[in-house]
Parts: sequence; C-alpha cells; structure tokens
Amino acid sequence: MSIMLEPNPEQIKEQKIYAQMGMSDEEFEMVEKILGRLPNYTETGLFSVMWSEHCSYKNSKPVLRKFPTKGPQVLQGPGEGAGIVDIGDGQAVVFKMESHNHPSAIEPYQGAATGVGGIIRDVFSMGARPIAMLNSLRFGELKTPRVKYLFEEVVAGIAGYGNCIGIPTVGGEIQFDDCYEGNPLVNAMCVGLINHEDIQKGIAAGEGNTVMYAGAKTGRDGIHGATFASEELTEASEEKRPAVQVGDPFMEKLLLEACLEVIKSDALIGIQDMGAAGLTSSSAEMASKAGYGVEMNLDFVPQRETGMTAYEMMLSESQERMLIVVKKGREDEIVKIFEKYDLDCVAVGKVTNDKMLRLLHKGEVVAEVPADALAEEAPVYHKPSSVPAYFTEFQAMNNEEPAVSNYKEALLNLLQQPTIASKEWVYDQYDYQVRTSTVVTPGSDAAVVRVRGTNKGLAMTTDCNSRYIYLDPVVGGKIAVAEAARNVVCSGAKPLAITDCLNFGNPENPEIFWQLEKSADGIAEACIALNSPVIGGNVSLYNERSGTAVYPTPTIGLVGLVEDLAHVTTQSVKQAGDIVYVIGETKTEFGGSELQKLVEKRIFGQAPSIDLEVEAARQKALLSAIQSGVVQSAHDIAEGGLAVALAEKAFGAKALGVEVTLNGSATTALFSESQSRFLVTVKPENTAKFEEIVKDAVKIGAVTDSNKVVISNEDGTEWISGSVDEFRSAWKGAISCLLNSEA
Amino acid sequence: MKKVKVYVTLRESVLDPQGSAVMGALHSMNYNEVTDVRIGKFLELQIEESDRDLDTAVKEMCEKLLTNTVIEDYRYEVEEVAGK
Amino acid sequence: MKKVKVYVTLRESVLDPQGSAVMGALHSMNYNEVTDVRIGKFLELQIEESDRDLDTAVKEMCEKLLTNTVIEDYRYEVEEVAGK
Amino acid sequence: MKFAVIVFPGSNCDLDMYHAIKDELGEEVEYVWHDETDLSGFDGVLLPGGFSYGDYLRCGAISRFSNVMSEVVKAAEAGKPVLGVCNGFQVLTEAGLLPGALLRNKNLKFMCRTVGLKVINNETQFTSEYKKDEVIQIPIAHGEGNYYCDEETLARLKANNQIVFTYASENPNGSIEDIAGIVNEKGNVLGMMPHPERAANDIMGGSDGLALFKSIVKQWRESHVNHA
Ligand SMILES: Nc1ncnc2c1ncn2[C@@H]1O[C@H](COP(=O)(O)OP(=O)(O)O)[C@@H](O)[C@H]1O
Ligand SMILES: [Mg+2]
Repeated sequence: MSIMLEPNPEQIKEQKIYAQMGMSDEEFEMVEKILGRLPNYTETGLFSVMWSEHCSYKNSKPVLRKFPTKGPQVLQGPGEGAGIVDIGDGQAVVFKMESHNHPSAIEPYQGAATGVGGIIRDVFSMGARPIAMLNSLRFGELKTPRVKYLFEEVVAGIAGYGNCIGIPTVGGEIQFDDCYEGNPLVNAMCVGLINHEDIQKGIAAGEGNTVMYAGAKTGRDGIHGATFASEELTEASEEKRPAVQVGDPFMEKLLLEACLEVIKSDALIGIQDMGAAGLTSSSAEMASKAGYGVEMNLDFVPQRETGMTAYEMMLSESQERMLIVVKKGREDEIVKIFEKYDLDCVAVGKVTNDKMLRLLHKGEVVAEVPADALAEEAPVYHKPSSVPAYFTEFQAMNNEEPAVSNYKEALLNLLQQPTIASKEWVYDQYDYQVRTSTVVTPGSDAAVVRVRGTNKGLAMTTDCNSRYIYLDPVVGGKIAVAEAARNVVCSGAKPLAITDCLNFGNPENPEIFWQLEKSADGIAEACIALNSPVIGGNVSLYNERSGTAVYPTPTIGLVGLVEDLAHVTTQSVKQAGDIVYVIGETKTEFGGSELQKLVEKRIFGQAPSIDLEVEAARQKALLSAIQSGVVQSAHDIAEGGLAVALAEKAFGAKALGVEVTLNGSATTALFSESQSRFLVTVKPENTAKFEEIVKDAVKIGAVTDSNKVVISNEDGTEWISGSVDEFRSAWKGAISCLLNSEA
Repeated sequence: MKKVKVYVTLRESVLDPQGSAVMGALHSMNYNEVTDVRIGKFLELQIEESDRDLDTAVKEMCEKLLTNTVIEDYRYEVEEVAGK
Repeated sequence: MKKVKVYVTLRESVLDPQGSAVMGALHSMNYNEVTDVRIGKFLELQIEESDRDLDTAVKEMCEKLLTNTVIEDYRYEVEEVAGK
Repeated sequence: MKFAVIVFPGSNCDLDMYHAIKDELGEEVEYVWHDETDLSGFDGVLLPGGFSYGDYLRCGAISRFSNVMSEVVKAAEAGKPVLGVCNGFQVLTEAGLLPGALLRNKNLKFMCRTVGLKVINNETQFTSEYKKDEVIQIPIAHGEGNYYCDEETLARLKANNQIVFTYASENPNGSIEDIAGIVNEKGNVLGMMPHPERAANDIMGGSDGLALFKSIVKQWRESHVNHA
C-alpha cells in the first residue's frame, strides 16, 4: 500500500487539515485546550468524527431535548443503541430507526443494505432478538431513469439484506416528490424482543477487564462516513464513493446468533455495535458511559488489508463488527461462542480507570485523549432560526377546493399516484413471513407480529406526511405522530412509544432550522397527548442537493401492543351487510393534499388542522370498540381522503363492494384530507353497542356483495360508481407501470 | 460481428463476502493452498458493426450500466467472430 | 504463487434471464447493435505451491464446488505471479 | 416421530420448521448444527429455508459440503423421509439427492406471496393426506426457485411420477413445466420451493401445509406400528 506520511501536529494546525475533516477553527481550538497540546493526525480524526453532527448531535441536541422520553412503560429511553418498552410478562420490545440517506444516494443497493444491517446491530447489541423490520423511503417522482434506478436498487438492497438475515420486513411507507430527487431518504427501523433480565448496555466498566473485538475484519471502507453524512451532497460527493461500505448479511446473521448466545454469559460486561465512526465511537462511548477508560492495541485488530494506519482503523466503518467487554480471565468462554459461528473474536485491549481512550500501534502510543471529551463534550450549537417567507404567505391563504369535474376520474387518478398506489411491487420482494409470526402482513394499516408463546402481538408502523410539515411544521409534526398512532389503533393495538428519524436540510440555514425546531414542538405535543414517548431515534441533516433541501421529514416509527390476538383488525371489509361508519368530521382542507398536488401541480396553503384532544379521545374510543369485539374492519383516512380510504377497504376483500352516502360539497366530502378520521365496518347486530362506545360515529352505508364502489349524495346523485376491479387494477399496477414506462 | 468479453471485478479495497465464503469452503475441503478468492462477473456481448466506435460504446456501456464504478473495476477484450 | 482465473458460464441450453435483462436495458439506452448478452462468473484464486498437481486440483475445485455442471461450463487460465 | 431440523450457517427458516413440528404437529423435533456427524437418532430429516452460507457462489453449493450432509445422504439411503424446503431444496439438488438445479427467478426478483399449488402426486409419503389434483395455498419466498433440468431428466421425472407439486395458476419463477416440488425415484426425498411450514396455522393466514407433515407422520406410524 502507499505509505502516506501523515501531517504532523503543527502542519495540521497551520494548513488547517482539520477543516478537510469537517472541523471548524473553534472546534480545533477546543481540542487543543482539552488536550493541552496539539492533537496528532489520528487524534484529530477521532475528534472530527465524534464531533460530527452524525455522532454528536451538536446542532440538534437543543431540539431533541423537547421530546418527552419518560413513561411508566419505558425501560430504556434515548442514549443506548435502542430504546426499550415493557410489554408485560417480563418481556419488552426494543426498537429504533436510523437513516442511511447519503450512502444510498451514492450507491443505493449497498447504502440501503448497510442501513438495514446497522439498525439490526443496534437492536441485538441491546441483547434483543430482532423480530421485524420496517422502512420509510422518499424518492423523486418516478420519471427519470436515475430515480427509477435509485428506487429499484434501494428496495433490492433492503430486501437483499433483510431476507438473507431472516428478519421479516413487515411494513413501511414510501412517498414520491420532486424535492427528494437528488437526495432520497432511506430510513430503516428494527424491532426486537427481549426478556428484562437480558437487557445489555454498551459499557466498558471494571478496571482490568478485557476489551474484545468480534465479527468482520476491518478494511478501509467507509472511512469518515459519519463526516460524509454530515455534509450536503454535491457533484463532488460522487468522488467520495470509497466511503460507501459493502454489507455482508451472512456474516451479520452469524454475529447476531453469536451475540445472542454471548449475552447469556455472566462473563459479559458490555456490548456495543461499531456503527458510525466504528471503533472510535464504540470504544469512547462505552468508556464514557461507564466512567472508565479504554486502552487498545491496534496491532490486534483483525485487518482485511495490509498496512492500515491507526487513523484508518479507528475511522473505518466496515460493517458487521461489535466491541465487547468481558470479565478478565473469562475471554475463552466468549471466544468459544464466536468460534462456533466461525467468527473472529480477539482481545484488543483493557478497561482502565483513567477515563482516557489510549491507542497503541506498533509499540507506540498513537493517541491519548479523554473518552468523555470525545463522547460527551462536543460543542452544542443553538442555531439561529427564522420564519420562512413561504410560511407567512401560506398561512394567509384560505382553504379552497381544487377544481374537479369528474369525481370518478379523480379517484382513479389519485389511486394511481405512486404515493397512494399499492406498494405490492415493493413488499413482494421482502420476505415478510420468515419467523412465522407475521399476523398482519404488509398492505394493511400497521403490521402485526405475534409474540410467540403468548397471546399478544406488536403492531408497528412508520409515518410522516412531509408535505404537511413543509406547510406547517408544528401541525405537520403533530399529524405525523397522530397518524402513526391511528394506524396502530386501527390494527387493534395500544400505542406504546415512538422512535423518530429527523431528516432535514442544512441546519445552518435558519429557515431549515426553524422547520426542525417547530416540527419537534409538534411531535413532542402529540407524543404527550397520545401517551407515546420518544425512546430513541436518529438525526440526518444536510439532506440537500445543489442547494435544494428536501421537505422536512421527521419520520415516526411507532410500536403498539395488541393485548390479545383476537383484537387484531385489518382494513379490508369482511362481509356483505356490514354497516360502514365514518368517525370524524370532514372540512375543506386541501393544503398539501394529494388532490391539490394532482390538480394544481404544487402544494400550498394551510396544512389540515388537528386537535390532539379530539384525536386522543377518538383513538381511545375506537380501540375500546375494537377490543370489545364489535369492529369488523378499521382504516384511517389519510392521503386522498375518504374516497381513497373507502376504495382501499374494498381492495383486500374478495367480491365485496361498498355503497355509501355522503353529504356536503362533493370534492370536500370525497377528497379532503381532514385529520382524525376513520372508516369502520360493523356487523348489523353490533351497531348499537358500537355506537354506544364510539359516540361520534356516523353511519354512511353498507358493505355489499356487488363488487362495486358506489358513493352518492343524499339526493341520490351518484358521485362515483365503478367496479372494485377497475379501481383495484389502477391502484395495483401504478408503480410497475411507472417503472416500465420510457423516460 | 464482434464478441466483447467484459470482466468485472470488485475494487481491491472492497469487501468480497462471496469470495471469503468460497475460500472458507475450499479450506474445509482441504485446499489450504488457496490463499485468496475474489469473485466477479464475466459478460459476453455480441455486437454488430455500427457507426459507433466500438471502444467508446463498450466503455460507455460498462460505465453506465454493466459495472458500478463505486465498487467495481472492469476490463474488456474484443474478439472478431465469424457471423452474419 | 499462481493466480488462477476461472470463467464460469451458463450452458447454452440454459436460459439467461439476467443476460436478457441487461440486453433489454442496453437497447433502451440505444445500443441496438448488441445482439446477445450472457452473464457468467469470473473467479480469481491465489494458489500457493503445494505437493498437489495444480491442474488436477483446480479441476477438482471447479467440478466439486465452483460450478454446477448441470447448468454451467467452465474454463480456467493459470498465471504466474510474483510473490512469496 | 422424531425430526431433525438441520441448521446451516445462514439458515433462517429453521425456527419456522421447528415450531411447525413441535407446536402445530405435536411431534418431537431438534435442531441439528451443520457439523454434527450423527443423525441415527432421528426418524426424519428437514432441511429448512434461508440463505445457507449467504447463498454465495450458488444457493446450497457450500452447505452441501457440511459434515452433516453425508449423514443426510445416509438417512436418504436408509429410506428415511428427507424434506428440503426452499434453500433446503437447493441444497438437495446441489448434493445430487435430487436431479436438476434452481436458477434465478425469471423476473430476477425475490418474491414473497402465497401461491396455489396443485398436488400432482398424492401417493408419496409426503402427500398422502392430500387429494390428487387438489389445489392448496402455500407461501413462497425465494429469489432462485426457477427449477431447471434437461429434457432427459424431465422425461424421467414424468415417467416415474416424481413431480409432486406444480404451480396451479401463475408460475411465479419460470420453472420448467411449472414444477414446484419433486421427489427422488425412491420417493423418500422431497424438495420443494414453497414453504409448507409457513402454512401450518390459521393465524398465519392458512394451514394447508400441515397435511404434508401429517402425511409423513402417518406413513411413519404405519410402518413402525410394531415398534410402538
Ligand atoms: N431524533 C431523536 N430522537 C430521540 N432520540 C434520538 C434522536 N436521535 C438520536 N437519538 C438518541 O441518541 C442516541 C444516540 O444516537 P445514535 O448516535 O444514532 O446511536 P448509534 O450510536 O447507535 O448510532 C440514541 O440513543 C438515540 O436513540
Ligand atoms: Mg448504532
């Protein structure tokens, strides 16, 4: 390999080499002060990755503090690999969501695949068995070959990794919008199960205990990935391609099984995955959290390439690696477990009591810095924020209906919008059944995975309508959480907690920072109202390409508890003769709606309003109706409004139809995106009981055996009438049709 | 008519999980003399005469579609083939 | 030390959907002069000197593991490489 | 009856197979790690789905060299029932216990969905509990399930009635003659791409797969009636 001479401390300062690593002048001065001397090249690297936004949250910390993170159900809030929530019987659910946006923009297959791999490691490093995956994706419109390529490869990458490792991918969401064209979003969420007594922490405690390295060898891949994730994408990003890692799901499957055996051993002190900033973040964080230090001899690090420097080893983001702390003298027991799976597990260092991260390489101390300084003491910035002009303008607008002349055509058109259309093309490629516990497979509101050995289930979903958030971040933030909760409630579950992934543009732009701040306010309020604290998440800023930011997209992942599998409810209608109810009033609200986008070709105005008290009360009522057994099917009304939701209810059923009567203005009644609404079907004999529980439910029609969707107004005028098959085929075929059409 | 053979290999620094798995298998079959395995792709294209310069066209195909230059390198050979 | 390059191709009687897909993509990019694409594997093995006869060993590896002769053919080349 | 579920590094439907046998069928079952060298204590062998050795090189190619595979061959020779599902089917073809090979799906994509299967041969020890030509609903989940064999082999498969299941309506992967599952000549080794273990409980959306396991047990009980 090339022997590159590393610049000496003076050169690093004089030539501002730290700046190329993403560190500011002030930050470099801080490092100098902390060390009481100039840092060498390796040390500069350590600080630059650990103080990147991706690892330190230096720009987003003040925002994250807004989130409620506590609740009687929360066993572990933000701060570890993943959050943990109690589900009773000594069991708990572990989950977290993470972004892999920039790598996926550059190398979509591997970017998405390694995103999946990373979040799985976060979950099993807590000691949990991963049981389900979800993902939340954003792309440009499916018009150009580039976007189609990104979309197809991202889906293939998620499938490739998840299918191979054998964790079912049970749900997610996808939106398409021009703002994501140059900077797609790829957020992956993993849900795991754990017994309380198996909960692990990433700590390096106990002087003299042994620090061990397990899993794949370290190569030069992904050096400075965390820094890369903390910058805007430019044309030059293509040049940074070596920062992209390649995933090995087979290796991760072995690592997963080995780690789940290791956590049963009382020789284990702590375990953490090597994610962003690899060996650096895992060692510094484990030491800092425990209040100890770590000394590692890099000569012992398993290496894939020859001649690697300390800098390269510490900053590599090679995948499928874990750092483990083991009681001194009991290393062999741990090594044996990894050997069974043909994995490397070697001692690389020890825990010290001096709170330093000390690195040795080829007989020399190559770095010696306080672990806390790396892990805890990154500067925190309170970025200026300012109200964007567009917001003031939009708020001043009145709610108006987009002009629609033919309602049936409009419905067909909406059903073919890729954001609304069936995502079967996508989830057909995901093994959503492996582990044979997926009770509700993709295609309904939330997925439900049973908890084997009990009669319980977990409902899970990801949601975020970024158009509403763009129009009004506070309201949009509330809606994102409320919608996620609605989906889970419709499936028969009580919301437990959320994880989030805050995908925004460049926070140095005050208007972007305003979006971030305000949407966090909205999310926080909704979390409190709906009793779903935030137990973890991830921040991804700098999602811009050539100066254009993505819509503010704080994705919400929510998990709920199904107390009895008999409560599991899906969105499809079940039986002719059942009564169709709508819950919630419909107002003229089209800001950011699918109809507005379709008709006006842009979005503007006010986001739909939401009253969190009403929302909470309605969710509670609907859930108790479901739990009392009187609800046949339930579906929330979201993008495209009531007409779309009603059609969707008919799609999953065989040879059934729906016939309903609405009132008021047709466009509003059919397509408005007013919040806090549900469509529910109930057997005729249960209507009295249902109405007693859900007081504001309104009868609008019935399930028929006509195989037709018919929507009329009160005086009998048919607004929309067509066969279910006609609507279904428009909805089902839309995405593959767009993919196959010529650019 | 030309036959173009394209060899696509993973860049040297890129992890090759397939190659490692195959090497492991060869070792367990006692072929311990094998010290490294890398797995790539091998494509054979039949190309008719056209106005386009063959080398330019093949390079374009390789860079736009056949390889992912983020992680792969390629080289190719051209052979004359008898044919219509 | 030898480098052995193994080329694995699908037998002619076996359909190659991946090859057809790549050809389709090339056509949609207007490379209509491409009339056939077949995709195979290209393996590079580093092999140290041993008591075993190299050709025998390589043939065995190919037939036992590296190819499935129901669907694939192979050929290989041996190159001398500098190195220990 | 006691089943072995073989676990290769990268198997991932081992759990599903195990629970289908234990919870739904109520028979004895144990996981057997790939380097075990004795299967004599088992009455039937199950090779589950997944991605053994990452599906690297070719699906099933590396697993077939595991220690346990020579035991699987012995079990097959001894006439014990051997069932390979999905990746298990691929391993069985690579190991030469079943003819042919599995290629990539014709659309080059992994597919997960429930498909109709037609029971072509209900006289095997795996299918006696089905009716001939019955159509059952069983999930598939694979990227390389496109069954291929040459003309000669196909003729033999037909002549010996070795084609057990075919895809009933759509052929999802391009398999020759819609083949979804075949047995060896002796009839005691079945390989199939669809996952009967995923259709063993109505809570999972159907239980059409359970009869396959019941068939195995029934046959075994009948032939072991004297031992009981
Ligand atoms: N948007 C967020 N909301 C709540 N908690 C967050 C958010 N982003 C990050 N966190 C928490 O901060 C901690 C550090 O996150 P992160 O660095 O992403 O973890 P990791 O080291 O596993 O990559 C985690 O516990 C995470 O849950
Ligand atoms: Mg992590």
